[in-house]
Amino acid sequence: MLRHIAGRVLGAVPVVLLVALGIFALVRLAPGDAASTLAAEDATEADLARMRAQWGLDQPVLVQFFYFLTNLARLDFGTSYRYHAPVTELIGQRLPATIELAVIALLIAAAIAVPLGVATALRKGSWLDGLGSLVAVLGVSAPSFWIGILLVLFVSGYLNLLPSSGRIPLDVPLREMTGFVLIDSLLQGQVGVFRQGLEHILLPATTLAFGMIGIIARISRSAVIDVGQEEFVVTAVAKGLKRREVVRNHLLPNATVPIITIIGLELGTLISGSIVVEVVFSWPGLGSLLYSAVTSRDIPLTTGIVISYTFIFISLNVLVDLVYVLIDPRLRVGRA
Amino acid sequence: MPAPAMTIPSAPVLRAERIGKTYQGRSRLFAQATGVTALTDVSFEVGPGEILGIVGESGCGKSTLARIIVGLEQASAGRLVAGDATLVDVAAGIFLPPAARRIQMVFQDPYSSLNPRMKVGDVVSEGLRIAGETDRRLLADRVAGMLRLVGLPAEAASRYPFQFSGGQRQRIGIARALITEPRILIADEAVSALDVSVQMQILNLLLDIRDRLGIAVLFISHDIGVIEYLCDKVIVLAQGKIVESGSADAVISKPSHVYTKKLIDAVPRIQD
Amino acid sequence: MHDTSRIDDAVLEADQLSLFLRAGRGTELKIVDSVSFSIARGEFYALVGESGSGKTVIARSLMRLFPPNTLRMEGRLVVDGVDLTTAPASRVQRMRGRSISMIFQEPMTSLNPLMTVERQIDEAIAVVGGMGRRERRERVVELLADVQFANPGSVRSMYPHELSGGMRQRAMIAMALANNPSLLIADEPTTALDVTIQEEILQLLLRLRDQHGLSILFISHDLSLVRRFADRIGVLYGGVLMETGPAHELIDHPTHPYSRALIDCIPRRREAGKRQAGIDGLVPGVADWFDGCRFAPRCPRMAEDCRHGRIEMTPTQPAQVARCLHPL
Amino acid sequence: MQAWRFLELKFIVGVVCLGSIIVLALFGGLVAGHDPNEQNLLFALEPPFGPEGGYLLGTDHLGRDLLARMTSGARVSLAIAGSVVVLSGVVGVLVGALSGYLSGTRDILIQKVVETFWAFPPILLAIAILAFFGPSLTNVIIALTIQRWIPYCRIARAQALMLRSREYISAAKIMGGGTVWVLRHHILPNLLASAIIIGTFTMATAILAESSLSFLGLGVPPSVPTWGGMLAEGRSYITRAWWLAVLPGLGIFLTVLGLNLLGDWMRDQLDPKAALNLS
Repeated sequence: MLRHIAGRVLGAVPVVLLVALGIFALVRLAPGDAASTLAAEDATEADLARMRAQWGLDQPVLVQFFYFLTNLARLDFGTSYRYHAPVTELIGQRLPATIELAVIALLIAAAIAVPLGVATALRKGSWLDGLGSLVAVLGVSAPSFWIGILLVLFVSGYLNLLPSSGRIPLDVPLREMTGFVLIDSLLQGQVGVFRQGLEHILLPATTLAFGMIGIIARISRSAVIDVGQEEFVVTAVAKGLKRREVVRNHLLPNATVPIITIIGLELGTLISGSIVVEVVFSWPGLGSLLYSAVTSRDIPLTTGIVISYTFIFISLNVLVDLVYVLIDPRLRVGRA
Repeated sequence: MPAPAMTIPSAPVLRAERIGKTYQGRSRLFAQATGVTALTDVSFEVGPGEILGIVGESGCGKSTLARIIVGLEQASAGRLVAGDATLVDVAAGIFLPPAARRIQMVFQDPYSSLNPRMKVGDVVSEGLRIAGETDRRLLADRVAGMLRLVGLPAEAASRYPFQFSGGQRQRIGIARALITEPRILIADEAVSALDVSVQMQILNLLLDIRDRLGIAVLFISHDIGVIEYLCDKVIVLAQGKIVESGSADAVISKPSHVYTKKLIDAVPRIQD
Repeated sequence: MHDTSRIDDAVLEADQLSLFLRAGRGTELKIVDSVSFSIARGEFYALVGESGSGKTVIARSLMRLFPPNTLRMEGRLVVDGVDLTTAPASRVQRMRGRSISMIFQEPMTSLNPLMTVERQIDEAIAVVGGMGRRERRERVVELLADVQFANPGSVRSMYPHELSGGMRQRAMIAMALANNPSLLIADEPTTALDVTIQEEILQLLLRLRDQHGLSILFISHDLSLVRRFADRIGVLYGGVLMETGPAHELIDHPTHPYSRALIDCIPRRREAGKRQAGIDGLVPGVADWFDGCRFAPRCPRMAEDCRHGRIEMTPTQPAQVARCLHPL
Repeated sequence: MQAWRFLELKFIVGVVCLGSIIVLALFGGLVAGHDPNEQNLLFALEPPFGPEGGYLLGTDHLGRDLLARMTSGARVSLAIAGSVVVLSGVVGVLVGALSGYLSGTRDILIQKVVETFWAFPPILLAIAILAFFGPSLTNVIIALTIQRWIPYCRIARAQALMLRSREYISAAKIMGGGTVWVLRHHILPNLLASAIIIGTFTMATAILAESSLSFLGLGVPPSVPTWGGMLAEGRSYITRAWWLAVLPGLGIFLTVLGLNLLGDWMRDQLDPKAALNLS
């Protein structure tokens, strides 16, 4: 089991290096001199010279890549031109908001989609099944930013039920501890702020969850159906188990692996979806920071954010793989 | 009528000399690479028109042996000589490409052995087409001839494999193997997936073909009854080694090796 | 009906049993046609047939292992005094694992890969209830020892992938025996195994039969195998029971031309230059049944009257019955 | 019975959705009668079917004809997504088939590359490429293709891996068939069906991604109207002019829905197991 975990973690190392190489190549290959690309539009000659020295652009490519890697290892992505602050610091400030949004969205999506998928699989061919596949196909077909805009228009605009932007009202004082509004407010016993935080996160998280529900529900459904056709389910029925016991002890545990897989895959959708959703709802996270970095051609900040997102994504994928080990004894016990 | 080859001693069509196969284990992070030995010192001879049975339980190496003989896998030791041609000589680094060996194979699974998207005519003619034959008339003629040989109507050529039963599909597989005029036919569990009534038809077809073409057959099976019916000679494989060999009658009626005895005793046969 | 081999002490009794599978769009296919046979307490009965003969459908219908509303039964199928053709679903549910249990062809896929052997057997024991955790634990070990695991204590905590094919099948048998069923259905339980392991499993089944008075319904395609191990045999062809009788008598002196032809197909030692005859033609498909004897088109004894009407089971030997107008 | 109807329903609705967008792309410009970039501030924020100016679908905040802009959006989306599907399909299927069939070390190397491309969250790599290289039609197509060949590649590889142990491929090898022969005659024909199905779903995700990029201002240059760009521009006016929020989104939604339904339908048709599940 340890060997499996170690293998999986070490297996990610070449990918991390290749990804770093890819980003490095991207920055290098961008049109124009790398320094002028990296610099903001209003950078002076002195800025450019400082840039060249900082990134070692007068050195051979391999040396430059080495610098790039060491900077990366020290989590040093340079200084943002728009915010005149270290990129790492900016990312650190924004990361909790994004994580908070993603976690709530994933919880909403999984809480709706997995039961829906399982229920439709167990009642295959019923009206519930039809409704489920309708919800699934509608969910994956609507672009999240459109759903977001429509929700803003109806829920915030016409009905005036929930706020349409930000994490909490600007005038609410909340001492930052973890950076997570929902956790900080509870830690400080501010139930009102917690409620406001919840109200603010509800629309963006729902928007973000919307597209995932369809896919997770569909995969959960087919996972349960596939397991249902396995011979050991017939064995379980033949043993005299009740339908409920067969579902609980045999169907669901075996369907967990594909369901975890799809949720793992959906983490990517979650990250990329969050970029657009954050922009729509002015959510002060990494996504809206990326948006402003891109629109102001702030290359160090853009690079830093892209790297952060990618490494978070890679780590999450490794984590999902490790969950398999907990579920499946075939991975846990040595023999193949 | 017994096959003439059985009485006239002649040079073997195929001679295997001390064939060995070791699989290189993949070295892992925390484990030493260890090899797995699949075959050790396998030697035998097949004369023209002879049917040699290769018997053993799953994992004994009989399929690996077949794959080495046709060239799908490389032996790690030994020599393989067909007539005056050296097919494989590991020591000398000779590995003749499969097509040049003139050995063809009939497979176990009548379903996965035919490409479902190809018409039967194209399936049967594939060997000639790979060799570069493009003349449609000639290909059609040869296919029709082969189909007739295996007892299928010529119209079969324009239909798809799924339109045939398991036994008929095995006939198509035999036609495909024979169209390139091989000197040896290898049948790897070729009747194991068939119902008994169909199995006998295919066994008799193999006997007919042997009698008519004088081709040598290597027949791989776990079924002693089938071996006893079909084969002239037999070798018994256990854990990659030949534990017993000889004429089929002698080996099966008076097995001398413990393993052979156990194997034969375990197989219920109708006449005992 | 005229089943002379009918026994008073029958654990299973099928009388004119027909099985229909619903194929959707309101159509159904008759898979099994008026089959009658019975199995006595402690008897090893083998149903033999080629693919498409309906043998597996009969085995599975005993437990109604079909999706709801896909199987329809006609006639009578009585196990332990309960007629399964009319019994409500809840009654059948209560018979599974208690009166009847079952083992399958693929021991790998028949066990849940995520559960230890102990948990899977324990689950089967718990179906009946009334035993404490400790008691059930002891029972698991007892069952594993019963199927000849040398070291039940360690096998208990293993997962299916850690066992060999033969061991998995023995674990399946242990599970099937958990509640001392009267009938064990074995659906080609040795087909996926090597011959030496096959021998082992069959010897085990015979021993359990003798020890527990277990009745066994053994589904197989292998006549030579069942001749060696079964007490009585039923030969199925195209969903019809062609002949049934004591194993040795039936195989050494078959009275139905199909049984004869099937036995003649089994390859054996061949005199030089001679051939055994196969059966020409193909097994008829389920979708195109026809009147008269199903085997008639391939039968060497076929006469005009074989092509029409119903042919009933008639005694052909003291203990044998065959569905044939011109028996051997 | 019901399953059958549901299947046909998927097909019909899919064709209607996608067909209406194709009609819009082909003939929308003829009906509109205005240039998509022609501004007329007098008629700004005109509602659809409004009485003035003859704007069938209304106008935006600069008085530009929404129908003409929708037409342009449809053309851009379909053209980009179409190119992405074909490009990524060809690359993905060939690389995947080769990787799976060859297996061994070469397969492991190819899979490392695949894993690397896949290690980027979707869209993010596209955003990075467009941020560094600037938005243009070619760059958008490249940015969208760079990850989209991977699903084809994965499926093609998995199927090739499964197929390579098929006995008919062994037979071809024994008869002297080389890699090219086996790929052409035995592997690629068997991959075609799934490639078409993946292609349909890929086109759907490509359209979603393209519109997201346009929404973020990273799509084709702003002089070319796109659905995503229209939504971004109209965002500030939605409470006064709902059609600015609804129409472009509806365009994206109908296209993607149509593609997803057709993809589903095709999958059910070709996959006997899935079809069996329904009935």
